Amino acid sequence: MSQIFHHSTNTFARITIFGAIFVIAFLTWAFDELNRSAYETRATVPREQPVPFSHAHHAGGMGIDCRYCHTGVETSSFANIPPTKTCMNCHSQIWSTSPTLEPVRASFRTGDSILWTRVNDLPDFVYFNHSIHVNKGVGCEICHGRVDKMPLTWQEASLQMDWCLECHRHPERVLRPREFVTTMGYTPAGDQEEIGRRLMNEYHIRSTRELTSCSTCHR
Amino acid sequence: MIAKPIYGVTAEFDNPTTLVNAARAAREKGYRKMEAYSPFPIEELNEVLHLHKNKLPLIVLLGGITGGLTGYLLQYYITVWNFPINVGGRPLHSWPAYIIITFEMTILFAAISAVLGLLALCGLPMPYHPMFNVPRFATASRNRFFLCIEAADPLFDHDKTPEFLETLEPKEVSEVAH
Amino acid sequence: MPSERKKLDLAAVRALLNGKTNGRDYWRNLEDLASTPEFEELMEREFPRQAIGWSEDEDSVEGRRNFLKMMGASLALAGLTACTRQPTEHIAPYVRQPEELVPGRPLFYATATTLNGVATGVLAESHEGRPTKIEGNPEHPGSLGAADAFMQASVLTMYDPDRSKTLSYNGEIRGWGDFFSTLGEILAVQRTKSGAGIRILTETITSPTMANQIAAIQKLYPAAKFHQWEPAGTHSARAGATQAFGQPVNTYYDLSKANVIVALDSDFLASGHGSLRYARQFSARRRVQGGQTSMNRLYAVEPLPSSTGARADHRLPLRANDIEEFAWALATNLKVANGPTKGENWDIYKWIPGIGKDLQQNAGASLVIAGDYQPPIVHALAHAMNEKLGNVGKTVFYTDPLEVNAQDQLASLQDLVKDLDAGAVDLLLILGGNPAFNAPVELGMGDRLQKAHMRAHLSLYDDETSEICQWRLPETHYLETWGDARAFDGTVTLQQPLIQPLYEGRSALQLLQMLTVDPEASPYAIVKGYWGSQHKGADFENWWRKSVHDGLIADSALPTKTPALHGGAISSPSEKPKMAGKLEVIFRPDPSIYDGRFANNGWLQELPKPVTKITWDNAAIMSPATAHQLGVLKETLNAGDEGVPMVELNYRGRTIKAPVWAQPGQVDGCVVLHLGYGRTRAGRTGTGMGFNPYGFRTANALWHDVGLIAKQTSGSYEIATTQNDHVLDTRRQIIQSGTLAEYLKDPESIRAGAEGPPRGLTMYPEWKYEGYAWGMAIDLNACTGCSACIAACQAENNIAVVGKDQVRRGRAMHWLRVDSYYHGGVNNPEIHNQPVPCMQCENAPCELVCPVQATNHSAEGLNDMVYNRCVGTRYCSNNCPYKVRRFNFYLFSDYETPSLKLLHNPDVTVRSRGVMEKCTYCVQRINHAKIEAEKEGRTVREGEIQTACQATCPTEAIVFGDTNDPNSRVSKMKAEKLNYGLLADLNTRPRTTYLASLRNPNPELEA
Amino acid sequence: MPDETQIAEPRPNEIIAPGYTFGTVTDQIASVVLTGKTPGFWLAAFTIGFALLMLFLLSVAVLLAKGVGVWGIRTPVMWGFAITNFVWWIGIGHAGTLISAILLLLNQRWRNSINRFAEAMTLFAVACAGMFPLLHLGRPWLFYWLFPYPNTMNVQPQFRSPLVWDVFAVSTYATVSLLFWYVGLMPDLATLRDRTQSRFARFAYGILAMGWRGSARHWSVYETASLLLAGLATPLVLSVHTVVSFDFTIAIVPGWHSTFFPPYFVAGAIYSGFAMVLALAIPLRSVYGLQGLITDKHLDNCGKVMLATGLIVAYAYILETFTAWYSGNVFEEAAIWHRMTGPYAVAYWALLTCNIVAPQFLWIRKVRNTPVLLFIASIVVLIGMWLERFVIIVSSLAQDFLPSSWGIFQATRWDWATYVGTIGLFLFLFFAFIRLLPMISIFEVRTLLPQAKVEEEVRS
Repeated sequence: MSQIFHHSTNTFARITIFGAIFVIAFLTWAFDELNRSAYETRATVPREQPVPFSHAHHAGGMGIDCRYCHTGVETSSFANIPPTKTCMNCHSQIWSTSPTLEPVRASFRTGDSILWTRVNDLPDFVYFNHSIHVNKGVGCEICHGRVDKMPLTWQEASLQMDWCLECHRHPERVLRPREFVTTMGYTPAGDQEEIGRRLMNEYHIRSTRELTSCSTCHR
Repeated sequence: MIAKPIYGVTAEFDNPTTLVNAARAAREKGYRKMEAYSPFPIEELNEVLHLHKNKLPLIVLLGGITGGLTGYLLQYYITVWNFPINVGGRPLHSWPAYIIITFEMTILFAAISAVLGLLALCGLPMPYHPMFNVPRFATASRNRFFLCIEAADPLFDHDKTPEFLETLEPKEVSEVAH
Repeated sequence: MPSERKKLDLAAVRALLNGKTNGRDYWRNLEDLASTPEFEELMEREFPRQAIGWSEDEDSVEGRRNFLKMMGASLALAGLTACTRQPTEHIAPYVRQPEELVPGRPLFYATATTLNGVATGVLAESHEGRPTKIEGNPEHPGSLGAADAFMQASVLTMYDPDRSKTLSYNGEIRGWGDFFSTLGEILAVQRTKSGAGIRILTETITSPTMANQIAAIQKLYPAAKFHQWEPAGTHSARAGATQAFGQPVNTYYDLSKANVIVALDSDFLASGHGSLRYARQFSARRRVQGGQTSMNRLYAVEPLPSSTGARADHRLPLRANDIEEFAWALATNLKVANGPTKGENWDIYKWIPGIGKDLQQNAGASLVIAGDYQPPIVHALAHAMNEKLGNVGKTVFYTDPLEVNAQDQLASLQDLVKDLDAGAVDLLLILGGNPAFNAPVELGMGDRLQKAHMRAHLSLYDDETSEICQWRLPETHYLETWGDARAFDGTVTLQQPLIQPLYEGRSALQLLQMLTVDPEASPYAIVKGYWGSQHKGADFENWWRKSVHDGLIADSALPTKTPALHGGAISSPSEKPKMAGKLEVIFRPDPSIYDGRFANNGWLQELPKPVTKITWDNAAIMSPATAHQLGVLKETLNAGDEGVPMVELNYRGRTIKAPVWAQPGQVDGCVVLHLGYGRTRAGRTGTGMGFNPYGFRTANALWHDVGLIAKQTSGSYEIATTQNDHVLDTRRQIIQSGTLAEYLKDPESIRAGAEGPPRGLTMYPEWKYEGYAWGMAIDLNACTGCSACIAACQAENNIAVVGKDQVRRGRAMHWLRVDSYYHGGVNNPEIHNQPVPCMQCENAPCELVCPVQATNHSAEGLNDMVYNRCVGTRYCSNNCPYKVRRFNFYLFSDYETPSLKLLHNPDVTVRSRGVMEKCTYCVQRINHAKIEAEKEGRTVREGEIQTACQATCPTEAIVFGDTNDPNSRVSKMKAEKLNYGLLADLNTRPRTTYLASLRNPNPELEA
Repeated sequence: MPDETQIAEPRPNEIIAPGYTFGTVTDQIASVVLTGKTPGFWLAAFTIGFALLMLFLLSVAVLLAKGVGVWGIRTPVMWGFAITNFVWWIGIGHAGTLISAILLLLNQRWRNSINRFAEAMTLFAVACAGMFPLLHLGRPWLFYWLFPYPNTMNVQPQFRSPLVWDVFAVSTYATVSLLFWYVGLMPDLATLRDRTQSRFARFAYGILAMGWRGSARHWSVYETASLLLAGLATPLVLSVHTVVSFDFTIAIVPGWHSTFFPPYFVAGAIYSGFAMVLALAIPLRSVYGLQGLITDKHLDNCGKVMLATGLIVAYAYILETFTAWYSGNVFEEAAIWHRMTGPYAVAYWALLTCNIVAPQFLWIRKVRNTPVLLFIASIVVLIGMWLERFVIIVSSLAQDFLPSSWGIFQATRWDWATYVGTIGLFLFLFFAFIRLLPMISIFEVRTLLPQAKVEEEVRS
């Protein structure tokens, strides 16, 4: 009987068998990474908008308060995208001829809405309520990041469930006094954890068990 | 002239008894680095060639323990630490419910380590082996029995060893090239 | 059929007829009673084929949704990979945002829905301008916060994709302008002959504004005639009043003051004007809680079991004819008439003395109610008795009629027919209604109407009547336009729109306006204008705004009056028609689609009819004994699993084939046919469902008549019921009930045997529920089984309609169901209704077996269901002893139809295929209330959260709240001795518990 | 150069016919695989298997396109054929492991000639079984949620659920059986490697044999390994059907909620497993003329095992009824009563006949030694065991606590298609195996030969 295989196959064969374990481990890791990647979540990717609206300019530069436009944020689940009217309040006077703002004026003339692209988009089975978060001292910044530094708006966080859970499990790490909710670049006056715990009592933040119950977010 | 290095010399037998006897003889003669080949397990060879001990049981035991621990701790971590949820009013740490998976994981790990251990201890996979150079070695998986004294053996001698094998009434003696 | 089969029938039937039930044995249907050896044999012979047999080809019946399902499948499969990214979505903000509107927060507006022209006030919930849900209007006397199934489902009608969308002339699309000009030409001609050729046919009208329009029009066209036709109208009540008082009056009742009530074939708890109010008052008097130890007493005589009959303390099944005799006998006993004191129907005369005595003892606090479907004389007798008992002004009230120029609608219709035949009708405006379908058959309206030269039909649907009219005018839904109408007591209820008309619709108001001097006025202008002219006193604007806000005009109820009973109102009883071996036929509006107007409403079609639990169909309902005489009993034993037999009905020379439904508790010798089915042009949902009893209904026998011949015929028919019929052994402790006397003697006795194991008795540590602990209590003593809760649940929770075939396959999706159980002989069993939502067990069996944690417990003790986590093993449903979980076997939710998308409640996930779903105590409402409370830094107030079923329940049978708060209503109810948990001995610790039901029988009749 | 010796008829009580030599044994078994021409029987069986497999694929396609609604399941019977088939197939698998592992530990040498295809049967049965838990999901594409893995939801399986136990038990079972089977194959793969003529086959078998040389060192480790694996497989196989039975016992459904299900199910599993072994062995040995290797003695033994397990199962049925009555629990009583008299009565009595009455004939040696009768008996038992699972699952669900929600399960065409389809899958795999791998363990049969004994001669 003559040899079927070349000498080298021995080493090769062993590598394939014992290497398999590492390959599987690597694939699992890679899969998980992909699921958390910006490709998957689209976090930090600026979105195309009909009008290149710059939060950096309006919120950052001119220091307009978030609530001037996002009127629903304290009262409703939906923070509200401002009606064209709100834009026109100012832009009927300033930049009233700038071509980039034409879509806005057009909308105001025709009465057709401006079709903005959603930036922070949760799945339909998640019921997020802005008002309760804002009223309990969760700053805009916490989820939306430094909007005042975004020329074109992007989604800051992954918006994935485990990201939500981080705060729902440890509210003390993010809570801030109500008055600072819309502040950008807020720095706690002292130890955040300590302040957070104090605010949790003050604002009667519910227990972690309650905050992590499924029906808190899913119905 | 110096013959080119070979793997060893092999003798072919046609029944287990002669093989066992031959092996015993060779060992008595002082040969150590030798190997017997047969189409089925022959217990006698184990004691003749002193093959009693192997580490497999230990490997399997360790594998089993690892599996068991993995199984239980996984469940404990997930239900008690990672995301404690009230399921049907049962306690978070419902250990009786965890027994099954713990058990299954034990078996799984043990079995896998048994097989990997087997391969490791047999030095498998080894698709290439000098013995395969012997033309009639194909019959070793059918009805023939081989005894091979390897060149690596200190007593090995290019001429004497084959002669010695001839004395064990083999069917045939042949060299095993590298 | 083979003789041996006959034998089986006999055995079975004998078993049922003598109603031999061991002890407190409940049973759900005939099959249960037929537990004879022969029957077992029968079962063995019948079932195996089904058990492991081929089921009939489903693909053939899947129907139009098939495509959508496939679509859904492909969508679902798209989610296969883990790395699917969210599709990019867009936001279209307002251009000019209305200031009262905060996107994301629903608004509620008061408006009015009408049935038979009579209004009930409702609140409509609006999400960013889309009405999604109807609630009762607490301010409104006719609602008191409750709403019935029709109202709940009306919102679906508005979004119905089958509504007639465009105006057409002989099938060609036209605009309103075209119609208006054509109308103009005709009117020009008519003006010359003072409108002699104008006929306007409407449904019952109670709208003051419309009355005003009509008056105006009649000024312009004195010779024009107005006709009204209401197929299920209160014709005999009107006639009865005229007979008694010489004038039509409107009658309504106050049951809160009535200790003894006699219902003469009246289903006052579940149908008719004011029934919501009556149900509320009635059940309040039966709530033996919080110290109240007295109950009112209800005697009901009726041919087929109704919701009212189910609640009666004494129920006597009588043929519709015999009820007249009963009325005479009772009246005679009360000395207001001299009728018979004995007759061959022994039951009647056995009852009379007892009832009579009871009534007299409660003179002034008693009440005799005549059913709308009983002949005038019964009403007259009832009026007489109430007067004699001094109930007038105490429990019974009279006002002027609600409707505009109250006329005998039949006469008016026949008058119209005469003119049509005479060819005197140039212009026939049919405003709403469907006379071609539902007018008395011998009038042959379908053909007659075509004798009018110009016919225009204004209606929500392109229906049977539209078909024969040149002009088909789309009508606006009540949520799309302004209007007004009177409630049961005359209170003017304002109807305000929540949304611009979805299609080109216009309202009847607008159409009538076209005949006036100011044809183009907007509905708002018309209504407001009229009330502006009516309003006395200053500051009309504020008054108007308040009225619109409240949804009604304050103190606009018609003044009550006490008309005198004129002599000779009650002569002597007429000769009763002889049965002569024939059957009595009884016509009734269908419990779920009424006179047929709701035929295309999937929610109502699929709503299990009270007691029978039939969906999507009507049937020839008869008593088991009658069915047996016709030789069509046996096969109905397992209705729902296999076809029921057909009978050929023959009446006055006309013939209909109908499936048989044998109904325990129905009187022998009569067949009940529910109207409204057999539509030929209802829309994709309603067309071709059931058979059409209007084909039998003649002007001189609108409600019942003797002379029906039924005989068995070939073929069988598949009826979809939501509950199959099986024996229920009382040892199962499902329904606890007893009499008031027993309860007062020994309060614990009623729930004896239904206690759960003691809480301490467990190896597990207790889960503590700090904060809220939501719970529910359902008062079986109050529930009438009206099923409004089911409809409300369906609307609130985006519950899908699955269609007849799927219902038949046991795949109905209702989260909340109303089980009905019978107890006692099949001739006249006690009927118990039991609403069954999710029990939210603290030791939930379903949670334990879910492999993916898709269902588990919230910190407040809710049994959460996470749809997006569910993989659909269905193990939870198997392990749910209450079987309240519902599974999406296909893609049942409609993601495709645009208008139906608008209907969805945005706060509830629309469940996809392959996902389990169930009641969660309307967790979206809980969360909303909690968040509002949190923002105000307080805890949720008692009563702040109302589940959909609770909010709509006319009898307040369902109470939800925080069981950790000892003062909450729910805690108090759970503390009652009547409180028990369903299947409590399984130690599931249900958060939903029941209060046992009590009867208050008259000892004299018990003997 | 095969040495041709005439093989005599095996005498009764012999597990191998006299006259076999190492060579002839090897040749006969290997020839089934290495021969150029395939018998018509094989072609026929394989074709049927393939056709049914296509049917299976069709029904799966329909299922995925439309949803589980194409099956007859409904409220309250949410599990129908799918789970029935799952339990049935898993049960059948058990015989293989039992023969290869338990009988090995018990040193039952007759197993040597039947363990190989029995194990193969196990693997393929498990494969078929594995289909159903997956397919019966409402959203099959999310099956991986039943495994713990790092995910962005931070949600993991619910380890109290028997279904998760199933996932672990069955996957472990599949893996271990596969390993065990493969290890057993290695020496025979070497044989094939050394005997085949075609280059490709040599390469393929060569790879799979991993260079097995049959050296004494190999053999000694090998023996230890197979003993250890047997030792592991034994408790495993018992655990698997125990866990499967937990699917029912953990639930509170009357007729399911019972503590003696585990032994009852395991016995039933072995029962049906051996039935399947016979159903396969009897035709195979006559087609391939293997009566010399799979002797009447083997059939006789299998028959005895069936009889024994059959009696255990019978006992379980009686006990089930007794406890239901003795418990005095109204729901349990009703469940059994419905089973006997209700919609599924026929199925129930049929299964009693198949599983209790039929096997009693196995008391008779004559029957055990008549292959045809044995074959019939085993088919009857297979049917009976399927019915048993069907009745347990469906009749219990159809009529449980609240009569208002009782309902009858009606199987649809797709229920049947899926079931028959997996039988196709099984046949397909099994006959592919017959053609490609030795259906009898060659080296283990060699050890059965008298020549395999080493005569010790005293040498000084």
